[in-house]
Amino acid sequence: MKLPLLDQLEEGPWPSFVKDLKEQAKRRPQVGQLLQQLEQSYENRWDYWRGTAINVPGYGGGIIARYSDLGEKFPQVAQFHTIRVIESPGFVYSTEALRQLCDISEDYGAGIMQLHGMTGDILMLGFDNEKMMQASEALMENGWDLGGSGNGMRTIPCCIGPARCEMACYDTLRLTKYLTDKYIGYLHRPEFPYKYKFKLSGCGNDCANSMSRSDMPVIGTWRDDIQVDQEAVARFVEEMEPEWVVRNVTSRCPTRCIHLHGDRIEIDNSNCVRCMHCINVMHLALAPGKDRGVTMLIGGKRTVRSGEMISSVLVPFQKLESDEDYLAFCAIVERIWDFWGEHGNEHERVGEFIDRVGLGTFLDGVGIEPDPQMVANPRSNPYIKFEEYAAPRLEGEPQKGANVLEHEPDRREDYEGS
Amino acid sequence: MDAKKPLAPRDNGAPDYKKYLHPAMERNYGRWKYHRDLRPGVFVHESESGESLYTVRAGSPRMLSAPLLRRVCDIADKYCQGRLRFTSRNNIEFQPEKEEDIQPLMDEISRVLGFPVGGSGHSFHNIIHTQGWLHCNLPGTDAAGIVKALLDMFYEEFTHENFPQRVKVSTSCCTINCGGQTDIAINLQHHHPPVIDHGMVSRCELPKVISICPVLAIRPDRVEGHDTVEVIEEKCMYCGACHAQCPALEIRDGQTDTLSIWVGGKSASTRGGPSFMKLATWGLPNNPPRWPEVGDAVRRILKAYQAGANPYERVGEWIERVGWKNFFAETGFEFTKYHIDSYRWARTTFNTSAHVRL
Amino acid sequence: MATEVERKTDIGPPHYDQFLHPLIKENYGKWQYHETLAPGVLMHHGPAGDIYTVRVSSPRLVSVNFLNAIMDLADKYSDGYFRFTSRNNVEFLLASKDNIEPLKQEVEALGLLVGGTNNAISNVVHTQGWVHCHSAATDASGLVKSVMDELAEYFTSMKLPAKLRVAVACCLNMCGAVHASDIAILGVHRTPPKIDNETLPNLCEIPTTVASCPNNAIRPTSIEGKATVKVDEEKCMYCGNCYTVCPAMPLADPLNDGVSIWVGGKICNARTEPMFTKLAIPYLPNNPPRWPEVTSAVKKIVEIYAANAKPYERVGEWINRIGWPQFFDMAGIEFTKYHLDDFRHAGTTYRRSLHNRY
Amino acid sequence: MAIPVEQLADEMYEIVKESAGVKKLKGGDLTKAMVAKHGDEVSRSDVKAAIRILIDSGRCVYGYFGGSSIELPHTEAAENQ
Amino acid sequence: MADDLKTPLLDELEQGPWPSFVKDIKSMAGKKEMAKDLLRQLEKSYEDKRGYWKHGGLVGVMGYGGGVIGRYSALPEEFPGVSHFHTMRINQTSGWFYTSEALREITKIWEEHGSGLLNVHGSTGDLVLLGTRTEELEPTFRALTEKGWDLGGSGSDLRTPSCCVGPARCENACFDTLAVNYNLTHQYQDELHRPMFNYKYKIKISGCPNDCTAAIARSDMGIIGIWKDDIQVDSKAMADYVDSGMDVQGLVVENCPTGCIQLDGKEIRIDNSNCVKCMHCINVLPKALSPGKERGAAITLGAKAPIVEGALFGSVIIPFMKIEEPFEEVHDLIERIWEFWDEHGTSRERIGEFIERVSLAAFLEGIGEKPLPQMIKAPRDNPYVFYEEYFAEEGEGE
Repeated sequence: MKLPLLDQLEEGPWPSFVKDLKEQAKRRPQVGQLLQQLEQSYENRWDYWRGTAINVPGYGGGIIARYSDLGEKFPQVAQFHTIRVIESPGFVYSTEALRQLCDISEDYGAGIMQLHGMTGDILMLGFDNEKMMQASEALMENGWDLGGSGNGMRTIPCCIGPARCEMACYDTLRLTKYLTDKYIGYLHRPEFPYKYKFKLSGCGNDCANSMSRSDMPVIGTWRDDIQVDQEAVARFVEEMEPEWVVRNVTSRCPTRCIHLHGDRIEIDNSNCVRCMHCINVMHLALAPGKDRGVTMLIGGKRTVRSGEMISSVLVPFQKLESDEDYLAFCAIVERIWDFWGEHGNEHERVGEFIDRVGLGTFLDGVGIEPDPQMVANPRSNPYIKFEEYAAPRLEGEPQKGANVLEHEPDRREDYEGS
Repeated sequence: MDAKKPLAPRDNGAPDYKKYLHPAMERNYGRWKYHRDLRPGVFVHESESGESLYTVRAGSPRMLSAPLLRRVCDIADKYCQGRLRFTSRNNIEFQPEKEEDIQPLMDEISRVLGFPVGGSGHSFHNIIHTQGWLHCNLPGTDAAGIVKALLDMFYEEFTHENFPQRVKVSTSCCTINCGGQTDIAINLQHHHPPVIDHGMVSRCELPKVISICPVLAIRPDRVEGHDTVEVIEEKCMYCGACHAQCPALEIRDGQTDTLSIWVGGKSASTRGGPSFMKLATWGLPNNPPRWPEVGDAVRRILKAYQAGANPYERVGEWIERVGWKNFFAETGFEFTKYHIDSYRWARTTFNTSAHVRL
Repeated sequence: MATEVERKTDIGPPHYDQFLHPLIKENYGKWQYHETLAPGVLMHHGPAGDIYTVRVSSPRLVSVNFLNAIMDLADKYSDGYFRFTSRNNVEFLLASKDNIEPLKQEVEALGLLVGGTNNAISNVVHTQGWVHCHSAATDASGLVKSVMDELAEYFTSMKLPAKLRVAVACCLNMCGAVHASDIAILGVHRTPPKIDNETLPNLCEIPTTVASCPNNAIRPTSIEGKATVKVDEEKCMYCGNCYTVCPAMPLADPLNDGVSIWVGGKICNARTEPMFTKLAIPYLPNNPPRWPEVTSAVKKIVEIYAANAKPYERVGEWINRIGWPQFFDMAGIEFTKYHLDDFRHAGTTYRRSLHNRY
Repeated sequence: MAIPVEQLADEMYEIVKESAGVKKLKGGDLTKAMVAKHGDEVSRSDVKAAIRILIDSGRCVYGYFGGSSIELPHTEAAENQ
Repeated sequence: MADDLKTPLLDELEQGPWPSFVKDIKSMAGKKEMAKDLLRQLEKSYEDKRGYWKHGGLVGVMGYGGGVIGRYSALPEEFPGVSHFHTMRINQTSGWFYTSEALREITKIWEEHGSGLLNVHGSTGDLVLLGTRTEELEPTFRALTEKGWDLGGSGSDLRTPSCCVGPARCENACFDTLAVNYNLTHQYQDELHRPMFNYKYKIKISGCPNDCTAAIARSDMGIIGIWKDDIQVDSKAMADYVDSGMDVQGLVVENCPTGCIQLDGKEIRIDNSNCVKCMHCINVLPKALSPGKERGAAITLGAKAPIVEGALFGSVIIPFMKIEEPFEEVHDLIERIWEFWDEHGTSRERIGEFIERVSLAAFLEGIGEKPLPQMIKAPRDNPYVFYEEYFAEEGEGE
């Protein structure tokens, strides 16, 4: 096996996927052919994969099919599909579970995995049509499930949350499991205008990158005051010097609502925007408030078609503790899916849909009251379509004469009939 | 293995994470008080119960063979009660039981896996990346290879925390740009409209191909008696949306595709809100297997960032403060007309003030 | 039309040099600093001596009688030299400090106010309204008079946190400075144009009229064989552009026309970049001659601004600091869907961060 | 060879006459029409001079409904006699 | 007051501390039927809540296409005095300086030929003479030109340029705003009086970024003073401010948009490479700080009010240009802009909308300017770049 270009990637301190795959090629010959095809890509700067739809019966997603254009030359990778497996919330595993996945991956496929894919799934690479089915069966038998793809709800990734983070303002792992299980049908049987991604982060640090990469980010926040341990503040100020604290904590506050008075921190919580910076830097002394919940946002997406969008605020605060809270949360989600599902165009992400119909119309459609938290600022253009006055005109009077000046009332009747 | 019964949807849903939580995590779920960094890649979380949980973060290349993964499991069994966790940037997190285990664990990670420990705090974080030539059907460049080349170059920066703030990097192998908003992004850039294989177009649904184009540049056409499409070259902006819909519209071109570098993206609402990344430089050759030009460009950005940023400033926040004029001056990248936005909301990027650095 | 005098054209304005006070000519370009001695009284210090400015309100719409009175005072106290400001104030340019007080007394005897400097509400920039405009939804001079009667104390004092610029425009054309003022009062039409099918064919070119609509809401039609146009009410946003090109499509509707209030605009580059005004109150009744709803709304905004902003904070800067939710809360204004932008670049106004306040 | 300015004025007058009541022509429209007809033989300044002849002689007047135009003199609808 | 003039609603506006325009118009009502009928018609507007004016589209003075706004009453029989009520725009003097002698000439002419009512000044800057009849336009024009005054712009032409008080009475002026305003007005008399553009073109000139003429918001072309080198500091005056007990840290340092100022005892230190010339510190500490010595202007293009495509601020096209007699560099730039806009703009398209349509990059190429990072807030964030150059396959020629 000659791989002069790829061999160069075995050098260097960073772990080398080439080295790893070469080892694996000794056990699984298809991995050798995978490397040979990749070497050819490196030579020609050209890709040799074709994608198409292939599904497990009853499912509309979860399999990424790949056929090689060089199937004759490299028959072992002629079919080289990927299975998306729903990950464990928070990406936590036992070695026992992971070993099971390794076994299935090697028993049926190339024994290559990616932990994790962009959407959060576990990716298992290198199955042919037949083995793909068998592997799926083995996964499901052992309690694993396939992830989403296509125009459905996608697998939901979340941050580590309360499992190992003091900043988590709600149980991200629980919500991930709850939503995945509740809406598993929407995940497996795509019926939306386009994909719908949740990403869940426990606080504004947004470790799940939800703002720009999900249609519906759910981000932990709090309503009351930041918790301050003044003794810890004093220790921190003594250790770091007051000037350092002013330069790197208080003066970094986006709304300048935090002040250092001697060795005490004072916060004007009415102006705090939950940006997390002071808590991040002084996490020994500061912590999110106690009245915690989530902000639901909407509309983030990546570039394709209409350009980048970062999500915008939809529900500024929603409690997420009791079962009722969870149901209220889901009611909002379902109203969005109904409205977008009915009026969205094919291949139109929910953010693009909102841009097309207007946020005001969207709020009407999903039954949420406008709130100034939703905007960076109110409109600056004066072109407002006042409905209070348009409505009676449209419903009551005959439309054709409504905006015509009257000269002679009798003549107007003439063309009312035409 | 014979299928025992016909394959049917099971709707198993997500695995039960509770089974996989480290015992210390389970005991202290939602009761964490604070955390401390012990050294790059190693930190401890303190619980209200007084219990401590140590974490050792190791960089992985995302792509792992089953045997390698089993070796990962062996280590977790030995030190971490058989539990482990992954991060969204493809690091593996080991949770040793005792502080004394940290060093032997790190030694073993290095010896057995060859993985570095780091990628936390104010370091060069692991690069999230796409599939590239290894497994994607649309890419114009590789992903894993660029990542390997870059992280070799910035290995020191991964294992140390010497930047003013964390540096997150992503790569994307086509303009679909799967990589997300990061401090520095390396993306593929096409330079001309798609080339149409009229013989193959018939396999695609023409109305869908036409409607996918964001700038209405695709029109129905007839060639030699067959229904096909044509592309209006002046309107096309080489986004490749049609290529994903219909492979007969080939957007890729090994000769002309180049790489571009984008800076200043951020997802967190920390301090200033999230921001998009902006074009820094373009036209870098797609040069496997080591892409040295890309590495140089990233190095230039990081050098300027390291020298100019205040503590806690992300790349985008630093540029916001010193201004784009200084960014271009300090990196030496040329500012061209291609840096000026021409797409939706382009006007909102123009400088509508007399705030000018001269 | 035969006259002996040759008809002159294209002579341009007279040279400004002849209108400059001799002291100003000597100090031209050599000024060192200035001070505000009292509200409406400035001292500019130059090497050839100090010049004193007394700034006096005017209602902008004035008669020659008003000007004659001003000029008599100028002859008496400022050697016949004076100037106007872009906000329609009169400025007397005095060489002698001793003339300030007598001039102020005479000015006040005329019923005019001295002030409008520094942290004051300066004179209101406004349009013609019912006095002279064909497309007005409300009057301008009367609104200004009513509002400034309420706010006169802020003209004659300097007790605001920073300068405050008010502007009035009488329709959505937003003539004048309303789109970038601290507080703007804007006449609004809220119904589509009424089409005068009798005169339209004689007055207007149909294609020009159709093309004038930014939303493509106007379509050609014919009534009894006569070409005219019709308006798609759903699309019309009452901007009045069609009326500008076709007088047979008046928008005025006494029942529905009204007044809206906008806040937070800024032109000066000091500290923050220039900002557009944003919608505060979408509709208030059109209630001449005193517009009590408008004056009390404006006064309320001025008062909460005066009480809460920090020194040097303009209205827009203050709101940006405290956030729009708090502004609506403090001002007691209901936030409605009309506040959500749905025009060009609307998406850029959605709040795309976690920066919430509760 | 340059076209005499008077000739341009006459040609433009015909164009203004033809489009009366159909489309209001702007100075730029007339310039573009003359350039389309004569190519390099006319310059922008020639057209300007020709328009000035039309206006100063009273054969055409400036209108200003929705931006300025060059029209035949007529009584305007809004005028109160 | 005449008995036949009953204006109960307008009379309300004679009350209150602010000067009353109603009182002023009434003072003309005895002399002028026009003023009297103006009040009557206005009273009716106040009753009915609607205006009664018709827009004229044709009246003007011979040979000019701008400077007169035609206005007719919609109720000429009821209010014959304002049956015609045209406006004349008079080109104001640079910086709005007058002597009473010169202004008396105008008021005299206007009392003779018009209503005797004026706006000093209109939004564009002109001295606005309000209300006269068609037949009075030409005699008024002759009388005005006889005294050296000329009409301003209106319609699709160069609008009357206006400027701030500049070096005549301001220590912050970075160039001679009055001189360049006067020069441009005279240089482009033809463009001002004979509309040949796609739409209006407004020039406003401010001596520093305080922008007292609102150039950034209200002019198609803004010329705004700026400097290139360091802010000048008078350390003695600085120390005086600190000694006076002024909160320099809170009022000045913390308001700097880029945080480039630091107070060190009584000394102020400025990182001038990060200064964006916002003027705040100079405004607050006028005795201690002043603009640098290497002065000129930044040129912005494209501001407009919302009609039709939404409001735009001007954006920076030339970050720095020396503004010096005989202003040839300014002329050259203006003419390059006009030529490109003339050629490719569409009817009723302002320059800002034009730039947005063709893209800033194409516009810069069209007028022959190089892209600079000072022109933008940030480079593009979308990857849809229309690259013009790419590598061709070898052997296929260029």
